[in-house]
Amino acid sequence: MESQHNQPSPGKFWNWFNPVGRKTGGWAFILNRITALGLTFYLFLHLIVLGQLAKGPEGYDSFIALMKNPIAVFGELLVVAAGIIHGLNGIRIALTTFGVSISTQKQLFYALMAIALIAILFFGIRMFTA
Amino acid sequence: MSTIIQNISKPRAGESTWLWLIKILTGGLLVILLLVHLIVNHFVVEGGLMTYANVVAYFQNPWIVFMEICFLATVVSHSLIALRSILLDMNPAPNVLNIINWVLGVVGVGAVVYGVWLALTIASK
Amino acid sequence: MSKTKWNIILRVSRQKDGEQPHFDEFNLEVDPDEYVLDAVERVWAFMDRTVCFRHACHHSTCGACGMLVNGVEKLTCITYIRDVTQNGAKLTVQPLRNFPVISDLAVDMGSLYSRLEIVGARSVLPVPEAEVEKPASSWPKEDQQYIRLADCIECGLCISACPSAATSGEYLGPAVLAGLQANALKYKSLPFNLADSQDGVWRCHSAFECTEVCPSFVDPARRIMNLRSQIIRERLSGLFRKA
Amino acid sequence: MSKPHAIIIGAGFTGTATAHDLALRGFDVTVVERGDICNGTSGRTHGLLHCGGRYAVKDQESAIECIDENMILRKIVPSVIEPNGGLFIALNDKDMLYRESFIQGCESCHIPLEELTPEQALRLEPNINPKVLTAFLIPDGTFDPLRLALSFAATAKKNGAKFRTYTEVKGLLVDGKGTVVGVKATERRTNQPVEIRADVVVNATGAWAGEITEMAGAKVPIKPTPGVMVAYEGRFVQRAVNRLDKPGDGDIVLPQRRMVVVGTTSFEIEDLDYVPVLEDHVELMLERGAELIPAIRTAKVRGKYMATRPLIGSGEGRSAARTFKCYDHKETDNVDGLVTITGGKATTLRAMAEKTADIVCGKFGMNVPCSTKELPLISYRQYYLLP
Repeated sequence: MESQHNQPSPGKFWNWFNPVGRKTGGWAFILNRITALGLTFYLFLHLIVLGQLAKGPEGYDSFIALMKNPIAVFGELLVVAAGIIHGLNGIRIALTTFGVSISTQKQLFYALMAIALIAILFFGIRMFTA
Repeated sequence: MSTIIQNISKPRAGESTWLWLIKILTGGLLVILLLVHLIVNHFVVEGGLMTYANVVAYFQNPWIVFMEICFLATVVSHSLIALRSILLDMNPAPNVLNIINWVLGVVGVGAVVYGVWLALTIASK
Repeated sequence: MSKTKWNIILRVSRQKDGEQPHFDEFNLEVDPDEYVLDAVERVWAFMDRTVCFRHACHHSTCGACGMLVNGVEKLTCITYIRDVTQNGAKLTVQPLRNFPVISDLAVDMGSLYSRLEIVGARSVLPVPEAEVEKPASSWPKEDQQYIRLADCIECGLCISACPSAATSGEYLGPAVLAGLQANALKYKSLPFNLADSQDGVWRCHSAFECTEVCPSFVDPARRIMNLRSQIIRERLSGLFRKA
Repeated sequence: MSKPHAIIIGAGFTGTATAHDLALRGFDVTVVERGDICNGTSGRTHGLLHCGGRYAVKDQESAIECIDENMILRKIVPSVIEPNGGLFIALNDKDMLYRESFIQGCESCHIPLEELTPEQALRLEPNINPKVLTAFLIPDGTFDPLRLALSFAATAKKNGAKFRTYTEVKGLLVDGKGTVVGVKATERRTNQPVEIRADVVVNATGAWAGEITEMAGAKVPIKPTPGVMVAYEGRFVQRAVNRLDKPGDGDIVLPQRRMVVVGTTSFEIEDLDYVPVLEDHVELMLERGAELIPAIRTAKVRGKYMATRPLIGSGEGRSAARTFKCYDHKETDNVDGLVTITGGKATTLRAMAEKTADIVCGKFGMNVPCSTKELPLISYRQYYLLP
């Protein structure tokens, strides 16, 4: 019984999400991909919603009114948070790709996430108090 | 030499250097554009574009229209290229990959055209 | 070395030819300064001769004994028991991920070896070219003549830890790209095309888990990033060459 | 008649080299191994591509075998060898007493050596003990044990040999006349019994040779003698460093990848299948290693391991002859169809295979010359590419 020598075990698409035993970098990758999927979904949602503008004031203004409740604002805060986290982590990936701070990529990630947290708090407070 | 060399020796039309460079450049650009977008649209502009009138007034300035379209093109290309590299993890066969390329291309161009149309219609109101 | 002995429960992943994996537990008296591989070998020797596991050199030069220890990729021959568990606690060993399991803890790394062969990763190379962190030029003149075994021991830990390698078998994988990076990359050669393909460097999504688990100073992440810069430079200069 | 079928028990150095030789000489070969390649003594050997210098005084037969094989291996399998040579260094007057006999021994065994002044030695290897009194440059080297065996196994596979790993031999199949005609084994992947028939069974299980011969009521004078080795992090030297003295404990430090490995000791054991790493031996390695390379004293221990050498015959530990012997049990125990090859050193694996193949071919009246001296081996990775 010769096992198929040259074939790796056929992976599954969702295997990229396997945090067991992973360290900072692995988590950053998972976080990066989840925020990316969320942002892409929101992007197209955002475009469709803005379509109301073409139909005149009623559609758009009623939609904005609908969005005033705290749950919707929280949802938008999640989108903002995802954007900030994904953006800052993207800087880390660009830097490391060009050889900058590869050996300190974990520290860089934590520093960027600290900045992200501050930005999210800033936007959060503004959004909930406006 | 072995089956291995057939299926990975022909570098499939994949995400070559250019796609990656576009992704990383648009990514870098987006970090600035996103912050500008968030701050300008919702905090600087009076009323935070929360009413139809604000939006129309905001879009009268042609520069704003141009900026928003550039932002849209950047974010759509970045996200679709990146979505494509995620789909590559499904290890699509070459013909499936072609379909993916086409679909993403059409969706991307469609979104930008739709955005331009929307921006112009608002600007003309 | 402490003479105190520990009693641990070694949970060994068992899988005989196609059946679903399950765990067998063995109570074992160990010395905390022993290695995980010693514990596994004692289970085979004294408790259950059907346990299959790969091992050869016992001092991190052959790359045969990579396993998941408590879920993390480890080279079990150099992993001290005291670093991965406590007295009276459990220690779980499982086969590496992303490779077909031959039996119990032994996996078939044929795909890794064949790809290393295809990209021409060198098993021995001049001493100045062996280490990534020290550029060749910084080596003293007389060291140029020496040849040594490469840092990469082909143990497969990085392939097991890599999220991209988990999704599909086509991705070359960190060890293979690292092996490729150690050779000077010639534009449009087969290795260059392999690296610059969707199953090459562009499938890497910077999780850095390969460098995290590499027991052998290879730093595959750094090599992949360097390989990317080389490819971008080659492609960009390729433009001007054509123009 | 069709190709005779040979079963080789054991896929260590001797087993894989014999498979390579017999496959070239027109045998169908099946290697049966209870674990994976090199999971016995061969995997855990020190890794010294021996130049024979250590045995040039007391055991010249082994020394000559080593230097000849050393030169052959450098030609046929360079991709697993660090060919950077070695040093014999004297650190005190007692060592110097050994100098004369060492020079004569090497010359009579045609081992090339060149004496260096302490300054020259320290310039070549700055990390050796500065108290070096004299040094000899000799053609030692280092190899990666698993890859050395895999190179032979891959080439054997290319020439048709089949490898059945994780298949443990439990007994020998014997016909009416008491001739061994195959093996009874357990396929460990499925725990199923399996029987493999063959025209000859070669017992290449090294220190475990006695266990196999017992199955046929034959005996081999094997004295398993384990030795402890300790690997330290840090490539302090480019060459193997030997103590200029008669064979003793911890008298060799060799570089391997980014490590140095200090070896070895010698002690008796009963249970072959698991030999603990004795703590006092490890401390002895640290002490002796630090004498040769002081930096070892502060180096981080990378791995502590033990390998059971198959010594032959009556001699006590160190003095037992280190050459190898091949027994055709038809002559020794009137059991036909079983040949045992054991003893010897890692470096002499090709020569051991040649002798075994000669004897096995003799049993079938096939006088096919050995061609493994010149034939380069294919890449060890091919073992995994070939079916």
